[in-house]
Amino acid sequence: MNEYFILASILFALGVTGVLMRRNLLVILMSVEIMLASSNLALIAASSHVGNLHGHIFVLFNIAVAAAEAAVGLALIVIIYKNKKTENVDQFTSLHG
Amino acid sequence: MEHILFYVISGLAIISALSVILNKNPVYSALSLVGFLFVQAILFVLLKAYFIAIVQVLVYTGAIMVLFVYVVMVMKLNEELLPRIRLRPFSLFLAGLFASYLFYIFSKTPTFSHPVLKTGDISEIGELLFSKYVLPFEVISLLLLVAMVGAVVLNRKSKHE
Amino acid sequence: MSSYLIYVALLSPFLGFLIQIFLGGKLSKTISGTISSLAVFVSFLASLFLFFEFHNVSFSHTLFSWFDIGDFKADFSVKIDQLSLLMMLVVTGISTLIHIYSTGYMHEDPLFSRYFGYLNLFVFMMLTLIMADNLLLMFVGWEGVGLCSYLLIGFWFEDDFKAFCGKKAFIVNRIGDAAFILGIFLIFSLFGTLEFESLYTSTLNRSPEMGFGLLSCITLFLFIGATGKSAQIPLYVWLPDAMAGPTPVSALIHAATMVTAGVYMICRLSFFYDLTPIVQNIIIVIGMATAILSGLIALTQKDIKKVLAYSTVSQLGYMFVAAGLAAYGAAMFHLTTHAFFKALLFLCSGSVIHAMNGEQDMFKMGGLKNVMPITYLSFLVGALALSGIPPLAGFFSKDTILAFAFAKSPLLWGLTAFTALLTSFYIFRALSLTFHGKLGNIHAHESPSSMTVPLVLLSCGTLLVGFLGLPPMFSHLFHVENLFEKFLGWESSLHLSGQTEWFLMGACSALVILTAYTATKLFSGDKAKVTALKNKFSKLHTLSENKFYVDEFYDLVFVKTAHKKAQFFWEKIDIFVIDGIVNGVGSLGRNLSILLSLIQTGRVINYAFMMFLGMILILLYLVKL
Amino acid sequence: MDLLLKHFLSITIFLPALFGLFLFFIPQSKTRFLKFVSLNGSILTFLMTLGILCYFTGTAEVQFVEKYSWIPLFGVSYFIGIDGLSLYLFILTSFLTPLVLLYVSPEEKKLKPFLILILFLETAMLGTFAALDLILFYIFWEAMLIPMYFMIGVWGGEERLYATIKFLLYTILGSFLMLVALIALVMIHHSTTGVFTTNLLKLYGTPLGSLEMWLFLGFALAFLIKVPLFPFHTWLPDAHVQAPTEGSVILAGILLKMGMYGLFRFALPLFPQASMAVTPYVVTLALIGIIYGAFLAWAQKDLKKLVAYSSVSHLGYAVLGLFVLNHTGVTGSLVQNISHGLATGALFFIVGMIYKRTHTKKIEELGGLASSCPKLFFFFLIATLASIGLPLTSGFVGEILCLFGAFQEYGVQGFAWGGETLINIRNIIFGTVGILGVLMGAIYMLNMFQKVMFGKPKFEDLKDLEWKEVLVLTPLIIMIFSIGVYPKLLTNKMENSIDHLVKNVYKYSLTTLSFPPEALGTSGNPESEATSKKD
Repeated sequence: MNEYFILASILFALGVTGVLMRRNLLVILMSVEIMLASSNLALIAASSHVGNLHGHIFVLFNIAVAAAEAAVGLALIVIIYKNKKTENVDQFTSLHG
Repeated sequence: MEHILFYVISGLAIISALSVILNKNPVYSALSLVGFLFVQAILFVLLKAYFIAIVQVLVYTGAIMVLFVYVVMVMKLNEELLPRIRLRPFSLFLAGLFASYLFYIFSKTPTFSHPVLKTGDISEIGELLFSKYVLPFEVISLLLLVAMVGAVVLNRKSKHE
Repeated sequence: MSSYLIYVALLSPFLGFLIQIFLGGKLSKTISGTISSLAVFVSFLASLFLFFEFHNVSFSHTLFSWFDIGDFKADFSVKIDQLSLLMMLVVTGISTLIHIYSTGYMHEDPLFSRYFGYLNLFVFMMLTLIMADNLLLMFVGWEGVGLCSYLLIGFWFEDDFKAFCGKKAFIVNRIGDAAFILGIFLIFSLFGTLEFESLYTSTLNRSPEMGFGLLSCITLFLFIGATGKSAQIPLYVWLPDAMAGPTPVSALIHAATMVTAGVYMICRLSFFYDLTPIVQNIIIVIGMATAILSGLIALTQKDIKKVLAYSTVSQLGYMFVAAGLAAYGAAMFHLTTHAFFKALLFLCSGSVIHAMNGEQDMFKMGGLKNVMPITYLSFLVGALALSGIPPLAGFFSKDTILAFAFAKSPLLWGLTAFTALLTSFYIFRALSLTFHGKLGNIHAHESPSSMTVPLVLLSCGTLLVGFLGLPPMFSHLFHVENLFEKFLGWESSLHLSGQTEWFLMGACSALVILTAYTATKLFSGDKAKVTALKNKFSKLHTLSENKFYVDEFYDLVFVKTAHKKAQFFWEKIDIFVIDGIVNGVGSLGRNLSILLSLIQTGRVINYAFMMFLGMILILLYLVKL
Repeated sequence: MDLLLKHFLSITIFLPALFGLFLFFIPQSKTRFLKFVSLNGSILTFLMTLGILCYFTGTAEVQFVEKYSWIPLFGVSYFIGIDGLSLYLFILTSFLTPLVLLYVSPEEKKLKPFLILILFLETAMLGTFAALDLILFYIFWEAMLIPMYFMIGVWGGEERLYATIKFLLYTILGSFLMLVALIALVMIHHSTTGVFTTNLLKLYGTPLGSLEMWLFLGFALAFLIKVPLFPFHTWLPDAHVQAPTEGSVILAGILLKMGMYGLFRFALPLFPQASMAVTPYVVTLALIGIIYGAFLAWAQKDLKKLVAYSSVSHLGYAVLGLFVLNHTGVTGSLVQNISHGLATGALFFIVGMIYKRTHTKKIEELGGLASSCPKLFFFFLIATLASIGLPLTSGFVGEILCLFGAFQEYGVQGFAWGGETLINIRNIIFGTVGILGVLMGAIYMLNMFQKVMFGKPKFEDLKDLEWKEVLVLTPLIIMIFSIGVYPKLLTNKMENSIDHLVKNVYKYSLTTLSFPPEALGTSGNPESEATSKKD
């Protein structure tokens, strides 16, 4: 069953790559969703391995968190876009020390 | 049979994930994400997690993705596309590090001698959810509420504008 | 009964002070002045009763317990003995007259009641000083009179210079006070008590100190305190400036009472001074130097009050010489007579100044003899007494001191006699310049009776008080006892043959009279002669006129240097070093944070990168491969 | 009623805060009512402290004790009580606060929060003086900072930000060191006895070995910064100059006393050996501080700064008196504390009043105030004289006792000098330096007084003090004279506690002791007290 874990790792790494490489905020958020989803996969796989349903429960929670995250994240993106007229993350430097 | 199915499906998953991160146009990215999530649902089915698979399709693909596409539309990004990718050697290296590290960890994880594929029975899940996990369940529902309110408040037109 | 009298004597001036301060504004000037004068007069009467009741006993009376902390005890208690009774009589008696005089002198002043309040407070403090049973309480009075002199000298505070003089007096006094309290500390650590009686008993079986030991240290510190209060070298500089105050104040504080505190203190602690011959010699030297120096300065002063001020310093020098010679009786006697005639002289000068509408320069006066006969005669009596012309008060007291000086060494006698000549010269110079010569174009008039009556009374006192303390040969001659010394209980330890003494006295008196005559002649008549004389000794004259530049020297050496130090401490050490370190620590943190903030590029991707890096590290730690 | 008596001290401490809470519900616009309520609250507190004074018996025991377990795991308890060391500082706090509140002008900007802050500050200060549990003390101690921080930071002068941060950083640096030392102390106590406790009385006499010096330094630094001792004093002038008058009065009048109180209560009795060992150094610093503060005060051009530096000088005496560690010196130190609170409080009030009339604090720009303001003149004069330690004012009592203590401590044994009598050179140094400070005091204060009050009037139509301002100053002046004329007013009830403190410090410093010791306060044996007092 290790294949599932390897797949989850690959998908997670792809998500990381997306977060780090893309400039579009929306795509970054999507990459985050990929990472979350890949962790879901790993959880289900592990749960099936062990033979109980706790992993399923976690996945359910995870999906709920993802939904919440998407809602708030998208709302923030809309605001940022409204204010800055761009969604290129390289142009958001107001946190510069 | 199952093995072949798994490899095909996982190949599809990787391709769709790659398509998400490589597509120039966010709309295509979003659509690829839909595909990715569908493929993942199939993987869940392979793991006999039927309920989760359905939830995945309903919540993720149905609700979240619609939100994404909707936002993309609102922002009218189609005209001016941002440069797709800036090569960041460090980022690639980091992602590779992550992947190899996770491989390593999983390779060290002891495989179970008698893997029992347990069916994700909906009644059992329900029982667990409302007995042992009732508090997190309630907290999660609260979280969703807060997220909803937060999203609304964030995009509300303020009085001063 | 007797203890009530003590309270009355001590507290009635204080009561007067309270009335003046709290109700002064609401009372009319007449009532206000009367209350104050009455308060002091009551105190005088009480002292008189006490005198008749206790002139041959000595006791102390505790008013209330003051300090009682651990081993450290000092009560608020008064000592009644011959010495304090004498001083009480002198102080309250002369103060009463000066109060009465002031009602006339200060009549036009808007702060009339405040003035009398200060005067009463002064008398109260002086009485505290005199009646104190222990050194700490004495110190209360000691500082208290300093405070009052500060307030009274700077009474006309709208004039910057006068306010400055007040401050100067207080601060110079405080230097002496500081030494005084240091002496008290030493006494306490040596004897464990501050009461005069127990101090006296604990010194009984001590032999005089040969070297300069702890006891000498103590007496020297106390003496430095005395030089501050009694205006001796090196701390005399405040007294001439103190003439900035109203003239009755000069009379009260700087002639009759406060400045004598030092002499009184030495007499009170004579048992200490008897044990420290070195310090006694120091006292003689300083007293003598002060007497001569201030006598020289007084020769050329133009301001009538300045002349009297330096004369006071000079006379105080005499008293210290006497005290240093262990002739405490003589010192106290001179103190008493001096209180009378110096108060008289000051009040006369006040009367003159009053008549001249505030003019103090003697060279602008002249010929007031006929306009103000009472003042003139009183001044004459005072001048004669001061010069020591027989048979006035000054003659007897000064002569006693001269005799003691001769017994010590003929050189000392020579110096004291020389000072006597100086005295007679400058006082008759002042007399002539003020009262003789031609009347200028001024509308002078005799002062009101409230001022002249005290003058007359003081003149009578000056005439009579000398007979209280006749030197031995006179008392043999007239078969009258030396009441003064008998009263104080100090036996005269003088052993001079009658002939020597007669000779010395005669020589000195003759010289003094001659000098007085010369001075009168010189300054009454043609001013040209004076100018010629002045030109002849122009350098000396300038030196003397500028008071030997002592003030300037002090200012340069002590005040300016110290103030520069203060500036240096503030600007260099406090702001630069200490605050520099403090701010340096602050800015170090700030710079460090600026350095660290370079990592904060503000780009989300960088933050994400860091986050992932961190995650890997955490995983590495958690999994521990 | 029973409840009231049982919790008398607690009620006294928290009464001002209660009134502060009440103020929250009064609308901002009703300024007079706000003032009325806050003033009454603080006066009520004062009356209650007077009750404490009346029922306080002059023994060395801690009285009005209240003790409730709070965090049992670490032995932390709500433990308060009053003894002779804290009694008068406690009363001073409740005495000054009504005056401060009376002084507050109803036209003050943001009046309501200002009054609330003062009331809360009073609770914190009272609590600090009453706390007998280390953690409780620490909480009150830190709680004081917050109102003070806002008071300077919001109502302060132009450079208030710098001053506030400096004040806060200095103080917090000290308190954190103290916290570390405090925890270490509790841990060490735990390791020797197996009991977790933060009860001060039980911690007295804990054998600390080589760590004692470090712990002492941790505690002492916090307190000495607060005093402030040279060279930790530079926050004081800035804080004073920038603080509003009310803040300055509280700062000088009470907050600085906290430092001294901390030394009395914690640093010395907890670490007797260490405190004996550092005595020469601290005394040297105190002597430097006396002279240095006086010199600096002389160089100042700003009235408030001058008074602030004079505080450095005056509290140098208090530190000197405390660290000579004998009865006279320690008493002098306490009296000097209180006297400084009264005199400097009065001086700051007066500076505030002058500023209100002339809108300047620069000495150069002032002059001739005595002509138009006779009442101001008298009050200022008396406060100045108390500050320079004239006899019959409280300042004299404090300074003289501190110096006498210093003289007594080293006795007259020592090496020979000159003749047959022996003398210790240290006495001479103490005396000379101390006396020089007194002398300098006269110079800078009178210099300032002359420039401000005397000379030609530079201002026209100055109003003399109003009745309200007279009412603020009169109690201070009365107290200054009362203490000066009759010092036993203070010393009677503190005598036994001080005796106990001195004896304990000596006892523990000389012997390494067994556990548990008979510490200060409740565990002391009354009979042995009585016999040991007069020996």
